[in-house]
Amino acid sequence: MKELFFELSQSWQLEPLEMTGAIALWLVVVSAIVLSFVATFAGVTSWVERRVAGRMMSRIGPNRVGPQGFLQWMADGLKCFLKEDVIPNEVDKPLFRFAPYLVFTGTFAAFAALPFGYGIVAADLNIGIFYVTAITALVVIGILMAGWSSNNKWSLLGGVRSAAQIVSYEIPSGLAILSVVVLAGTLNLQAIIAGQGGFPWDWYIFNNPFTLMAFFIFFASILAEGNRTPFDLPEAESELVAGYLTEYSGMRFVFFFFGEWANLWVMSALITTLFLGGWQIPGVADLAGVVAGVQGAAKTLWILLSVVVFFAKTLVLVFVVIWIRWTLPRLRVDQLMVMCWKYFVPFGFLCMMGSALFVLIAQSPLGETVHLVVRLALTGLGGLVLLLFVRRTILNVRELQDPFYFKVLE
Amino acid sequence: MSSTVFDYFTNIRNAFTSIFHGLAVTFSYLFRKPTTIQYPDRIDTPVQQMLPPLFRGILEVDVGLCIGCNLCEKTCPLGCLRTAVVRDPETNQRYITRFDVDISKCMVCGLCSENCPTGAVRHSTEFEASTANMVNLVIRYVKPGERIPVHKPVKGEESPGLPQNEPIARAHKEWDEPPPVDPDQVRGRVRWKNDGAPEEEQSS
Amino acid sequence: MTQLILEDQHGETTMVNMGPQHPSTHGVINLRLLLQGEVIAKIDPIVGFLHRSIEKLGEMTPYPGFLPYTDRVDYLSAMFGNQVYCMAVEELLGVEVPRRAEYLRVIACELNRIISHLIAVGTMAMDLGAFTPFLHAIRERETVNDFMERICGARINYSYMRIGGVPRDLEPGLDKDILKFLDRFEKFIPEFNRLITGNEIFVRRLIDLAVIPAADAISCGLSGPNLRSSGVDYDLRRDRPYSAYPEFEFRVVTGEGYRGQTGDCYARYWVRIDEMLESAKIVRQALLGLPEGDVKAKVPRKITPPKGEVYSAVESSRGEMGCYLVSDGGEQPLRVRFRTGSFTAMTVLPKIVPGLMVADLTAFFGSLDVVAPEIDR
Amino acid sequence: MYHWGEGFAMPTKLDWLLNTPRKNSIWYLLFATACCGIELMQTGGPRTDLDRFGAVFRATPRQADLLLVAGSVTYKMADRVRRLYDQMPEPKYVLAMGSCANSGGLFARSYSVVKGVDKIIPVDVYLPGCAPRPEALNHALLTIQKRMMKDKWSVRRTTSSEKLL
Repeated sequence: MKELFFELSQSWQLEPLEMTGAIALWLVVVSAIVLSFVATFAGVTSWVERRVAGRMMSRIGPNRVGPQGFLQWMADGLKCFLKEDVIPNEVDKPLFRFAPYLVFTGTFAAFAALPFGYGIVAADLNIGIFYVTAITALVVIGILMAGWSSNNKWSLLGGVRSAAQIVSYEIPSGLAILSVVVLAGTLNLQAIIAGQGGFPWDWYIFNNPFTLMAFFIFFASILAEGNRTPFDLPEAESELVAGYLTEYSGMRFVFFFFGEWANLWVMSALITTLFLGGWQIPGVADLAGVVAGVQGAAKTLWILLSVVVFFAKTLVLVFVVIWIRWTLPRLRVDQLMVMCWKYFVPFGFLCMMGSALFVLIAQSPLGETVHLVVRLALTGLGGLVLLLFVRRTILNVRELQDPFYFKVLE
Repeated sequence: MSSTVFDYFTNIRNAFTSIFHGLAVTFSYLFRKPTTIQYPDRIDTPVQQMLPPLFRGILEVDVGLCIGCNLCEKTCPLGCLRTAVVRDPETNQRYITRFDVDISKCMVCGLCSENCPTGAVRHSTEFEASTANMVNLVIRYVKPGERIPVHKPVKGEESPGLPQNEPIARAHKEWDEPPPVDPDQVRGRVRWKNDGAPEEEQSS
Repeated sequence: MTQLILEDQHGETTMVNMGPQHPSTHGVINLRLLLQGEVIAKIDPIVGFLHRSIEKLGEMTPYPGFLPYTDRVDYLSAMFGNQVYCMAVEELLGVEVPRRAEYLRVIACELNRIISHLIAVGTMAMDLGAFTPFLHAIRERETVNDFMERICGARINYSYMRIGGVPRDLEPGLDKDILKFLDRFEKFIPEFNRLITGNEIFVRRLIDLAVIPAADAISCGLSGPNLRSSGVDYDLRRDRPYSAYPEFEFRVVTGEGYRGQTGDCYARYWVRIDEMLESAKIVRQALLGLPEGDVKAKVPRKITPPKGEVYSAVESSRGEMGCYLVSDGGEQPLRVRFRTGSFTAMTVLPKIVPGLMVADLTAFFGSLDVVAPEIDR
Repeated sequence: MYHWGEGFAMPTKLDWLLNTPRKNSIWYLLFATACCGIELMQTGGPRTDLDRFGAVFRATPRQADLLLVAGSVTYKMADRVRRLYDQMPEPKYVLAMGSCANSGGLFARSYSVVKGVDKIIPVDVYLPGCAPRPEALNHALLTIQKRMMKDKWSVRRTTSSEKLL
């Protein structure tokens, strides 16, 4: 994308000053695209979340605004923009005003490095994963700011909890990322995806037992970093009224929510990239080669297909995160720390070293075969768990209610 | 949390199995019918007709059946019913001149309808009465100035009574309808006990 | 308040008002907390935000007219308020309640116990952050509410019982529907357990938390599920039999420390889950063995009990609910007084809570299952 | 107060545009004083799903549009209710749910209960019943929606103290 743009600008033979302007324009265009994507995605996800949550509670969820309530997010957003912007007297006003934007920026900037498909990435950084983890850490500053400046004890407790939680969980998530990086040998997100294949046994999640473990650790820690249940302590509704959001109303509150739902995408996209094969299409061993080999419409189609695959995987993960949120209770704050330091960090180290060991094993004479067996066995295990799950679900449906009823839209 | 190494690993196992079961339960609800009754518009029969006839909704009065015994007013612990009966000195016929029910006070306990000898006072299954004006919550079954002769039950004959589950005249009006000017009201609420003795003779 | 501020000399503690508007105080109760970080150093429960002077109103209202007020003493288990008041007046009057009426009362009460406990376990899950179990509990509750509507015509404030019995018989076909529901309910509880009770996070949040030893429970005057979960085997339905309870077989559930200690929050939770199943058993027995006969004894319309005083007590879903009545021979009681389980449960807070965290407090408060009007009346 | 002339189509369109999102996303404050609070919970529950109309509960008054006074308000509680109302951002609406909130209801003779919450805060919609069914609350929500649609953007809503004094 970027190369294309610069080729164009060179063909126009722009002056240096004009070139600067063109670059600025390029930045504006790209951020507008990403921003509109983020806004729409965040809104639609909020609708999806409410509908899914509704069905899990055997109710329906919003279905009055637009077809099936699809425009609910617009109503919510518009209403919040029209609300009075309350800034209480006693708050630290500059910080109070600034915090929502910081939270939003932290999540929003991460989108720059996310790979949406083969070659579809705003900035193909060679330290992509490092950049993403670093920039999302901005969120914690925003939340701490919000909690402190609100001049409300519940807010402060929420902010401090959030800081403790996010900073601690950076460690296991970093360790889990490292165990993948050891396998891929690079920090570039595109290259990490390129190191995997299209089929489940080619993904890094089933690469070896340690990456499987790392997957769970990463999933849990990134949930904690995104303040999602069971780790939504900073905004725990039943304990700290609304945590750091207690004093926020109207537009500023919406910005926090934008950030939260956009973060849902960042989380899921990262997991897809690192563990679930990213945009790799099943059956296509070398997408780069295929794309390089064709021209014109075929090339576009291949790239589009990769985007579709990536989106599909990410959306499944988004669903899983929503599903977990509406199932589990939340942890206590000390249990959260215990879980991090006593369970995740040791296992994270184990994962990193284990996958390093596995790289060595795979390079040994018999390694290729052993690796294949391990990968297939792990994939089989995953399939077995899925089968058991389906069985359990069917039993549940049969036990309490006789007819099997499936209608997504009500 | 845990004291031994065994506990440590048991915790991990328990966490996985219990979360597995929990997720299976919530997931299975995606394949079940929601229990929501889409109340105002997307249902086949109105909710009022789905309710059991016993349901204690808003009080309704068939003034034609009222024998003017004033028992309902006396039974009500709150005084949310207000009746007045006058006697025509010439014909000796008694007339009901006032039968008001303040449903903003009513606690739907069913004591009045139980004590009513003819079934003139009863609970309907109607419940839609939300309104913007407090005045609309006072239902006047006898219009001011109207005189309705009391009912004289015939022995051995059952009182006709209102048909079951028939919605009463809605107490609800449009929210912004201007309140009727009535000196009887203080801040939009009908004053009850302290408004001095009414001119009509009380039958008691 | 002044006292709390005096203690906070070094600025190491924070005073926080939890309530009266707080999602997990179960009504309007103000808990004034002194926090050291997240740990509670001191708790000062402030009640009276819902003091509606029910007892005073009782002295101003004729005997039958006071019945609707007894619903509002504990709105989650209104049947017990009705029953304890009716029992007191009946004892004053010396009226014998027909056996069928007693059975109907038991059915209504036990159904009420089920839905009250459903709210208790549901809100407890909600206090711990799980919202879905709460709505599943509400869904089952709606079914029972429908039955209540068919039994007495109301959903929460039933005003079902009358002095001398119940006003009407069961609607035909209702008993079959209730039995059908009980079958379903006995399958629902295992599902509910799979969803939340067995969840490791839920268990870890609750076990060994806020243990109330049996001695403390007795000295604080706890009763009902809160007392039984501390291991004290005491149930008015069995130990001081009233109504038709001696004719039914049921187990008095006591806390056994299912995974932690006896008397912890998890035990209190489990006692309620088990009690729901026991109540279902009682309802089933009562429906199957419903005797024939009248449902209301002959009682004069104007009730003027002779001079005297009486105390009656029932095992409500929140512990012993008692009604003390003094009559001076008039149409209105001279004194009405209610003894409720929630009020005594509040007295245990200052003893147990210091040292817990804020998140634990919501769990502990949820496990006590208090209801604001029962505290304040 | 300025009124647009007749035949000028813009205000109604604009009003519609501004009021439609408002009416379709009523966030109510999770605040239950007494018995009606249980029916409020049940209304949010599976049977009568308020979420269908975009109404969800918020725990903090700062994010709420609708104050549902569910149950009796005592004198001790009165200034808290008032404060909660003041903390809500405009435009805000109040629904008095149940007899106690309407007029004191069965506790009207009591020495400690406010005889109707409209003595403390301005009430937009009254809902009778003790306690009202969930469907009745749903109906009240629709009444509030109707009321919202009649708001004019050019006319400031009468706030709290103006209406009372």
